[in-house]
Amino acid sequence: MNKCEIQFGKMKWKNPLTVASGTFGLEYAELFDLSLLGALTTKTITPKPKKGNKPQRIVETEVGLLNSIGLQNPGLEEFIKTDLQKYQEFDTNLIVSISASTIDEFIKMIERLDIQTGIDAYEINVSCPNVENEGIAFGTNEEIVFELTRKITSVTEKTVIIKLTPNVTSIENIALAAQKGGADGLALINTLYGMAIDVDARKLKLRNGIGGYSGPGIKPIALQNVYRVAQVVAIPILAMGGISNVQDALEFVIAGATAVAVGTQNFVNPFTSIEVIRGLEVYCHQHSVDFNELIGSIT
Amino acid sequence: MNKCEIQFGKMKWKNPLTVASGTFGLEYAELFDLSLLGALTTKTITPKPKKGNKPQRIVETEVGLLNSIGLQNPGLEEFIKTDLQKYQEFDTNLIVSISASTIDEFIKMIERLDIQTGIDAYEINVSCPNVENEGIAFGTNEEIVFELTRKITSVTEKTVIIKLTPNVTSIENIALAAQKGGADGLALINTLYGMAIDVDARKLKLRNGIGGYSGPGIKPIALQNVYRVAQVVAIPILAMGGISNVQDALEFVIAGATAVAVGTQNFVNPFTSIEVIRGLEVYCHQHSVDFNELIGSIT
Amino acid sequence: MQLKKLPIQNISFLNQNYFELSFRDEKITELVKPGQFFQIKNPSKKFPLLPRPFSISKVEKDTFSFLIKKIGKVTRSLSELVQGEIVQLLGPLGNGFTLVDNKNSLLVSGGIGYAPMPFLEKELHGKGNHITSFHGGRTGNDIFCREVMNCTEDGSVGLSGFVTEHVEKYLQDNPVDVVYSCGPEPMLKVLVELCIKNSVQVQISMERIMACGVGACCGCVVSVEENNEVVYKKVCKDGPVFDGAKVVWDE
Amino acid sequence: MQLKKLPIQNISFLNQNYFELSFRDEKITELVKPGQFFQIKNPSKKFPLLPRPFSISKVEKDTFSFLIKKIGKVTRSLSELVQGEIVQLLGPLGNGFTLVDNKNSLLVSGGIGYAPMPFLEKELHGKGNHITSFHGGRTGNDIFCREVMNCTEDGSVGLSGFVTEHVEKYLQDNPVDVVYSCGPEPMLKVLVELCIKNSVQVQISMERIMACGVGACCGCVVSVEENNEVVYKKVCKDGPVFDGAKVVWDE
Ligand SMILES: Cc1cc2nc3c(=O)[nH]c(=O)nc-3n(C[C@H](O)[C@H](O)[C@H](O)COP(=O)(O)OP(=O)(O)OC[C@H]3O[C@@H](n4cnc5c(N)ncnc54)[C@H](O)[C@@H]3O)c2cc1C
Ligand SMILES: Cc1cc2nc3c(=O)[nH]c(=O)nc-3n(C[C@H](O)[C@H](O)[C@H](O)COP(=O)(O)OP(=O)(O)OC[C@H]3O[C@@H](n4cnc5c(N)ncnc54)[C@H](O)[C@@H]3O)c2cc1C
Ligand SMILES: Cc1cc2nc3c(=O)[nH]c(=O)nc-3n(C[C@H](O)[C@H](O)[C@H](O)COP(=O)(O)O)c2cc1C
Ligand SMILES: Cc1cc2nc3c(=O)[nH]c(=O)nc-3n(C[C@H](O)[C@H](O)[C@H](O)COP(=O)(O)O)c2cc1C
Ligand code: FES
Ligand code: FES
Repeated sequence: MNKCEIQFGKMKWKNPLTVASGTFGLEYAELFDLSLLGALTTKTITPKPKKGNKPQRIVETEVGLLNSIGLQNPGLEEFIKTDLQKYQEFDTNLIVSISASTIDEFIKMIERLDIQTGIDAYEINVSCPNVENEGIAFGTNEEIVFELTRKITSVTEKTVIIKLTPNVTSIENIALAAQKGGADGLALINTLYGMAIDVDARKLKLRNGIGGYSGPGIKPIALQNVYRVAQVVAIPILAMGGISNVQDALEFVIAGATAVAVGTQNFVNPFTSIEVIRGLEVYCHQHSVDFNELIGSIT
Repeated sequence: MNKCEIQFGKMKWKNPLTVASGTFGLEYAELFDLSLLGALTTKTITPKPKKGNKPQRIVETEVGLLNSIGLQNPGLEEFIKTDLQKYQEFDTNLIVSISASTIDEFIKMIERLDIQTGIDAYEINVSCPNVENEGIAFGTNEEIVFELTRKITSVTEKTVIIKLTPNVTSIENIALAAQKGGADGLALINTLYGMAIDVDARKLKLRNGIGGYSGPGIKPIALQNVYRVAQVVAIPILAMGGISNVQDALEFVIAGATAVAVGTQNFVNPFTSIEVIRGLEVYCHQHSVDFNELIGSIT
Repeated sequence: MQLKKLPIQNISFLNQNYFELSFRDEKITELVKPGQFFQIKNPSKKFPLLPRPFSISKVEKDTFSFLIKKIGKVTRSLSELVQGEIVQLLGPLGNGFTLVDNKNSLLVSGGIGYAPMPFLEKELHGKGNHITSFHGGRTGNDIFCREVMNCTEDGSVGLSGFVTEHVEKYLQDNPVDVVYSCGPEPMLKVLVELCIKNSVQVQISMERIMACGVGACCGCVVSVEENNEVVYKKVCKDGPVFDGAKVVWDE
Repeated sequence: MQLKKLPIQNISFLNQNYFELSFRDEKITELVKPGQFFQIKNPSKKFPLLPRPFSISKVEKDTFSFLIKKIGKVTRSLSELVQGEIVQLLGPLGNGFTLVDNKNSLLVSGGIGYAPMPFLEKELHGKGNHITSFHGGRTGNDIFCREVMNCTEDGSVGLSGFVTEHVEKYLQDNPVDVVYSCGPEPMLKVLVELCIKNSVQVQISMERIMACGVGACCGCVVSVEENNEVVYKKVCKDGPVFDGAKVVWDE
């Protein structure tokens, strides 16, 4: 059986599957061996601990999920002390997702993380829709993305992945700015802005009003973003957005993604990523195609 | 029973329902009296006839629809000669949707239409994702939207509605530009960019690759756009995007829409708009609220 | 055209792949013409969103029925319905076949393209035509009726080989004024060529993915020659039946 | 925690609003503690996407069951399942109640908050506690068991009025070491105040909309006092059972 190994930036992955930041945790190690994944991606870590947004933080819509978690996390130091130790136990790549308010803070985080062991890549979250004055401002501005990427890649040898927001006029321009800044890869898409209203109470369902929309409803949009970006960049793409099964994953790969991440679907069935790995192997076998030939094979 | 009359720009509507441009036609007059609607909206007309895009033009996705019709239409003169006559038979407002490649062409169209009878408003489609170098370029640029709106509103006395694309970084800025240009109202949203792939054939499902995504999957995104725009503009909003029933319509009204349009759902059940009218009346009655108080009543 | 919610009068299975759905409605049976279709939706399932087009297969008094092949989500979900369940029907839609009087008519169908044939045959019969029917299937599972000239690719039932091979011979030896056909596009293409060669008029029923089904969305176009120009025609409204000689096949 | 796909062993209806779902699995019945819950999903329906949390209501040998109230899409769709159909269960999840030994325990539930009580009662009993149970409902339809002190708001069954009114009297007259409770938040709030006034320890099971159910998404937080600070705790992982005195109620 075809093994679907890939190269992603400076990393070798045993298979092209990871989990989307913020949708997966070490808790799932009780269910299966996390080493089975091509990579693990942490939830986004910030320099200082973050309480996150006030509840209600989660709303299910007809065909997807809205969240406004607000990057609740224990902060960099606590992450290094506790979770990072545990992540190191797994025999796979570790992608640490980080976010900060200034370029300087980003660099400081990278410097602090770079002296730890067991980290293979950074995913730079410049696209979280749920944090004011942080992240999203970066992700919508080409010059800042270029500048940030350039500075980060000049201080670390590790794989640097820039995670993009779809909430922009031209995702190609942002992608090109990241590539120009030296990014080793791109992750897309983060959530779309979305909202839901309780019509009887005439209230916003999320406390924050607007949240991040994920799940099956965003898949055609995510696919289109991946396809468009793949047409213009030469660096690998880690694709996500509504992937629920192997068919979805294949669409993204054929559109140009080197690797894929399962997000919201982890909440529905935590084994999805494992099932997708197996499904990709079967597809490659049945279609007598090498996984790497499949990438961007759209005609 | 509460009658839900509204004022939209210079128009009085007997109820806040219309149909989304391109998703409805005179064919449906066989099913019910089109005068029951608050307004009728034509499919987008261009100066010259347009053949439209090559098929495949339509793909159903898991929770929505992708189209790349490419504004197929008979052109302005043929529209005036045939369809306009027929539209005039109905005792309701008529919104003529138009698109063109240059500001000049837009103005010429308005001048030509302005001497016809039976037209109550123009919907300026600066947001069709399926036509190259037309429409979408306008809709993503504040200055052009301002300029276009200013020129159009200076040549006509009729209600001018600018239809916005959600495929931008800041829809508020475009909305404000239209308002500053003198627009009487805004229509949002047009479709999102979307895509689907046949994984067995490894082919784009739409001949054009990328199409416009509509239907239930885009509702949370549309609602969020309407809410954000309603926070910053003073002119009325005609909302659309995934409206399938009265609950959906209510979300948009409570978020700030004065009127709503049913689009893709017409294909599923052509009576939807009529059912929504009735549903809004029932809601207002049961909640002892005047429809106009409901608009933007979110807390 | 009307939008109706009708209870299923009967659902019966021809074999694993094909089933017949019938409904009762006098107004509709009065209106319909052979070759017309309905947009059918199971209103209890929101997704897939779109209704699907199906040709009227049989009309008897106030009862009309569809012959449906299970190929995907909607056809499978329709096949699981039971008598009495409510189905949404929009129609009749489309132009239908143009019926001739007192002529030699040849009916050619392939696979599920057989669906409109029984109704067409009945109406042509009523107009005094002399009718010959050919039907092609891959295997015996795709054969619906013993009274027509059946051909199977695997030779298991009736004549062996493609239906068009047998039609070719028939056209050489028999007088035919008009050919009516419905089936897969490759079959239609070959058939149209045969008819052109033999100078026989041919009406073909085309298939396209549809959204509205009524002519409103421009989603279902085919290229057709008109006044020496190639124009897009809507299968749902201008068709589904076209003059075969005028259809410009997609690249 | 485990992810299981189990056939429904039995589904039975208490009345129009409530039903019981039971499954058989030895490993699970060995693992579970009172107050823990499972994330349950009907895998044959894609939407609604998310599984829903339900408390373990009863455990008997290798059989465990849930008591479910029909209130929305998922609970309605679960109620339509039949014996033998497959359900996806993720669990056991959450901390569960902390069980005391040989004490005077008071169980207080409201509405569907009764669900975890039978299992809790059984286990407390096994630890030699003296147990008194109060349960409140709006009407007789919300009463599940005759052996507890039932209160209904409409007075149709048992004591009349809010359950907390009767608990208040009980606390005045009887020695209680610990209160265990599950029910609507307004009830919990009043009960916690009563317990604080009477210096009785109170463990309450909280409800929040959940996505992951395991602690991965941070979607289900409540405000809880910890070291004189108000922090967010996850209902799914740090709860659902919290020290009532520490919970900071939402504005
Ligand atoms: C005018 C017309 C008459 C037809 N009459 C019959 C009939 O009498 N009996 C019968 O069994 N079939 C008939 N068909 C075909 C039938 O519509 C398709 O088999 C059906 O839509 C498949 O739906 P599905 O969800 O089961 O398959 P899907 O899983 O959706 O798709 C399978 C294939 O069906 C076709 N298809 C999908 N969606 C549509 C759509 N909205 N409109 C048209 N085709 C689509 C596509 O080619 C697709 O590849 C007719 C089609 C047309 C256009
Ligand atoms: C720890 C815990 C244990 C529970 N135990 C039981 C039990 O034993 N029996 C029982 O009948 N109910 C129990 N519930 C409540 C049960 O989860 C909800 O009734 C159920 O989610 C409603 O789903 P629905 O689709 O039918 O309703 P919906 O139509 O989705 O919503 C109705 C209401 O249910 C709540 N709800 C919706 N989604 C979720 C979600 N993902 N997580 C939590 N709540 C949600 C919301 O308050 C919503 O307003 C428990 C909840 C929690 C958090
Ligand atoms: C509950 C939740 C929390 C998330 N947290 C983060 C996060 O911390 N950092 C990040 O980059 N993306 C975060 N995301 C976005 C996902 O990583 C992913 O980009 C998005 O959900 C689209 O994929 P999906 O549709 O498969 O979920 C979060 C998404 C959800 C649903
Ligand atoms: C088949 C189709 C054709 C459309 N054609 C037009 C058009 O000609 N002009 C226009 O402004 N919008 C057009 N739209 C966009 C709709 O008017 C509407 O903005 C969009 O579909 C979102 O609403 P919905 O989700 O309810 O369909 C079209 C949409 C569809 C699905
Ligand atoms: S399906 Fe809409 S025009 Fe034919
Ligand atoms: S539901 Fe995800 S952390 Fe509790």
